[in-house]
Amino acid sequence: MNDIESKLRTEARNLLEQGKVNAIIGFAPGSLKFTTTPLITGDKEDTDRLVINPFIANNLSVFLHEIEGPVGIVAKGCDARSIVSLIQDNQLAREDVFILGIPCPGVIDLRKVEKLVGRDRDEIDDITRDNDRVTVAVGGENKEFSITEVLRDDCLSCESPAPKEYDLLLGEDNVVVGDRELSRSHIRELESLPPAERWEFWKNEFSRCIRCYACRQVCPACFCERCFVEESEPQWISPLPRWQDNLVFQATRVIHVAGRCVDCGECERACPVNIPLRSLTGKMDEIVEELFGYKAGTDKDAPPLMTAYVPEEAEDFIR
Amino acid sequence: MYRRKRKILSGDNMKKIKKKDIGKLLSKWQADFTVFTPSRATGVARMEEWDGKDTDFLTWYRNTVIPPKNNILPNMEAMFRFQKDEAGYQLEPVTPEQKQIIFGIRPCDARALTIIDMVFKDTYEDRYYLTRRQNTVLVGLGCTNPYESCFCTSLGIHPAQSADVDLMLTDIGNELLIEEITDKGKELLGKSSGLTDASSNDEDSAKQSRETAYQKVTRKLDTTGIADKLQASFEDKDFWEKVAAKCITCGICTFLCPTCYCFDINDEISKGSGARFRNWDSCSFSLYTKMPAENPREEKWQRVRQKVCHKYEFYPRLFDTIACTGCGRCIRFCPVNWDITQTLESVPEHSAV
Amino acid sequence: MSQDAEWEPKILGFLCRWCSYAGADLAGTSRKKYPPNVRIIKIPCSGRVDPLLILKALRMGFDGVLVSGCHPGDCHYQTGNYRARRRIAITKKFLEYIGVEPQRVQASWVSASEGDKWSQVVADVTREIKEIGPNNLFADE
Amino acid sequence: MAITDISNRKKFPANGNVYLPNIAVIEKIIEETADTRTFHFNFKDEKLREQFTFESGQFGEYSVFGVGEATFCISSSPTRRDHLECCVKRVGRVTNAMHRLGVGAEIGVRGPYGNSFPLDYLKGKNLVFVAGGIGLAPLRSLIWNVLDNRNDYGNIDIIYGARTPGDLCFTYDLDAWEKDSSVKMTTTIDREHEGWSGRVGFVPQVLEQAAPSAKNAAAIVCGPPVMIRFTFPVLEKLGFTPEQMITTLEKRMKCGIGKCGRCNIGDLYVCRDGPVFSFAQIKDFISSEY
Repeated sequence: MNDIESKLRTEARNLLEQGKVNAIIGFAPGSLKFTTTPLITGDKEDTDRLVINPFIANNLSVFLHEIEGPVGIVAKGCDARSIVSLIQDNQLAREDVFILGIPCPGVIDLRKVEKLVGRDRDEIDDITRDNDRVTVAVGGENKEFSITEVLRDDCLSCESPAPKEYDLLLGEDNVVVGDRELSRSHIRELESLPPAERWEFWKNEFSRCIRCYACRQVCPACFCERCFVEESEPQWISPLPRWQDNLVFQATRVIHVAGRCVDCGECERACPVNIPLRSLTGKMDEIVEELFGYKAGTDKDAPPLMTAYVPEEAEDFIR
Repeated sequence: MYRRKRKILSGDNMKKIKKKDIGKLLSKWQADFTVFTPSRATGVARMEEWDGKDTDFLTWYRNTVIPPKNNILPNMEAMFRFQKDEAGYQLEPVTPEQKQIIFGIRPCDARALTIIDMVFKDTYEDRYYLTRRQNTVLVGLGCTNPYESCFCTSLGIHPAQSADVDLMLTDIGNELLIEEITDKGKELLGKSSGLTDASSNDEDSAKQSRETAYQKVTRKLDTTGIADKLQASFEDKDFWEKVAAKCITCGICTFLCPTCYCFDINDEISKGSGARFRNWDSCSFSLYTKMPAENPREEKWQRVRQKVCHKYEFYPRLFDTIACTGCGRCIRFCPVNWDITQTLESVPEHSAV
Repeated sequence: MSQDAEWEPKILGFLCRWCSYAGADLAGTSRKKYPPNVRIIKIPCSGRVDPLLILKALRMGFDGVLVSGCHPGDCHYQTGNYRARRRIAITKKFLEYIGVEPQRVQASWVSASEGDKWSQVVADVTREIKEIGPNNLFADE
Repeated sequence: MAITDISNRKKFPANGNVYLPNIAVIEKIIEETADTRTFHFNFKDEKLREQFTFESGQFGEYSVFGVGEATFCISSSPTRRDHLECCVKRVGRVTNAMHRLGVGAEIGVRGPYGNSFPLDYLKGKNLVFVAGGIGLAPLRSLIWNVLDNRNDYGNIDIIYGARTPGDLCFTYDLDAWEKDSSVKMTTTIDREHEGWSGRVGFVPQVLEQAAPSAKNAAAIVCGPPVMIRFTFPVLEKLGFTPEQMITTLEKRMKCGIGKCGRCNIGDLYVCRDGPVFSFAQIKDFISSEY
């Protein structure tokens, strides 16, 4: 058990004991190798199961709207940005959430590891991290990788791994282990293609979408009570999983979460059919930053991107 | 617990084939059938039409992400087409005529089809499903390397043996041992080439291979009395709320489940002609049961309860079998690691109703 | 193909009822000549245009979408067109990124008195979309 | 009485493909309330018109081609074979589309599906019909069925209510039953309403006041879920056993034949095992999923 973990358990227990929160949302050990699972509990005994490790993947803020506050929540940098964004959108009151900030060293992308070692995650014996080196033990062999090879892309481009908004920061504000360019390399690669090929690429990707809506369900920014895909009068898109409608669904979703998407990368991780969704959301984040200098989840007092304006904003595209 | 009687096969009609000859065999079958094999060509592992070359799956394939139910109950299928003319609406049913082979189906997924056969045969026969099913030959391939999430043995399924397929293959190193399971399989074997007779040594190594696979399934679930336990806990809202707390109600577990068969029916139309389709639906979605004024399963704990109870309580009561084969997909692909075995193990003991 | 020469784009216009719709009306009553390619849907404000409407129109096979509202500062609801501006800006950029020709998503400010401008906008937009050709984005081969 | 016995269930008589609807033509449309219409229709195929049989309580799947299918009970009585009827409240995509159709329009009809009211059990008994709003539609089929065989049954009590006078459906039937001396008809509306001189009060209360005897009787109940929930306790108070209380349930359905999965209450499928249930069968589920 690491320092942060033991501190977290003590603090979480105290919060529950002192009645400061109704529930704690954190991570517990998962039932599979290298996984954690969200722990949502009001029972102080459960706090002994809280963990912090390189596999705390979920953006836990997605659960906030389900629990009556105040709630204590374990938050990595991205989770905290989501919380800020939810506050901006009036989905959450600041006083209803007690942020237990985790200076996040980055989450390991198991798909990348699988690819690097050519084995499935359950065939890997161990993954250990020592600063910038990661050792993967597989088939009686130790393979060494640099951290940038195995971190999730969203972690690589994360500018605030330690939450900026918190009630308690468990640990030191840490150094950014990032490689923004690397994390956006797929976007650059797509941009270098002619438009028709880009469209063809996404058409292929969305041909295998099964409309499980995991991307939407894991997304804290997708907080609409009723999503447009579920409207029936009028029916905006067909419920049939055709690539056309799958693509319209996702494109619309990405536009709808513009300025709310904090690049936590959960949509891509959740996708069971490996659609590189972060290459859509990541691009939208860039657009928003480029056009409006806006970074989602960085200022809880700022108005949400889409409700604000500057009269002199660029409008060269308007006749 | 539901079990099919296994046909006892005498050793002398066992055949085998060299792995390197599989391509030739599949090509031969392609003359009469559309052949589906495990494939990652589309970016996700599923049963795809064989490209005529690639037999790499023999090395990488453990199981598909999209279950082979997709080849019998596709995630979207046209049921009939309609057109309007002066005489009114004309309907033209779509009949699935393609004769197909699913090569490499795992015993868990083959059992899943046996299980959902029951609902599609029940009371009213579902022509679409049953025709596809009749037109399909299942060539099973025993597991050698089950996943950590697999728990088939707890559901009475052997990872490398199956009575739910037509032909069963067992990996014996450089070769695959072939067992005839049904007449359909026998017929297909008659159309095959490159087979040689298996020796008793081959059978021994097959036995060994099966045994090893069986031992590798380490996740266990005790299903004794589970239906009664679930029934007694049906109204235990606290329990279900706790179990459901981390569920994000996406459709992964149900869509990727080989025994989840629920569907929706939708029309498409353009310029007076169109078609009626059915597509997968999921009890995880709140819209699934929504009625204008009410929704019996509005809350997510009710939907999680439905999913669990349907598989482990209702289906056994209706058809005498648990509607789960322990394939582990719902655990493996769940974004929040919601684990059905943990849920079932934590069902509280209530006094029987 | 000879058909190409005859092909005329179908463009869906979302026009704010206070300015652009009135502007288009004026263009009509003052008998301006301009291409008939824009089918108009009257909306309360350009701020009403959810990007979903733009995508839906393209999905339905429209060759282009034109959103038109009041000039900045003139919005009947004070800020609706400013919000529309942000939305259209990101939608346009994003759709371009995934491979939609930027010409298919168009926007204009046309006031109630700008009948001339409306006819010019329609002529320009129609010409630009004609140049890129029909919307086959969602076609199945 | 095994209401859910499916062994003798009538199957859809057409073409072997249960999902393929038969074309029917709308012959008449009656405006019941502001949002509810009754459609009279007949199958286009003459032979099918003659072959088609159903029983009170069964339902059909109705198509508006290009829009989809929706589930409605057959609200006419099998004793009146001139045409079939269904009563449609405008609540969603398909029902809106139905309301846009005129006389002469073609719809698709699959069915009949589901079980029916247990006539054998009801015969010789005093019957208490309790209905609210559009819930009268399925009961109406049974009421006319019973009235057309009047000598087979004992006393008949009908208690019917709606929110306002404008929400009362089948007013032409209500008038007919009012005039029928062999029927004790009570119509009520929820609250006082201008121009309404009749009974005021919620259906369960009116039922309690009317206090029909449970002796050799059966109660058949249909209405909005909230009405049904409050009606059963009243019936219990009046001495009705759970077996004597019969209702027909409404759930979201797609296939109508027990496959698509959504209409279950526990291991009972409303489409396949119902929609007619005795309270004895569903009382365990009534609090949570019904």
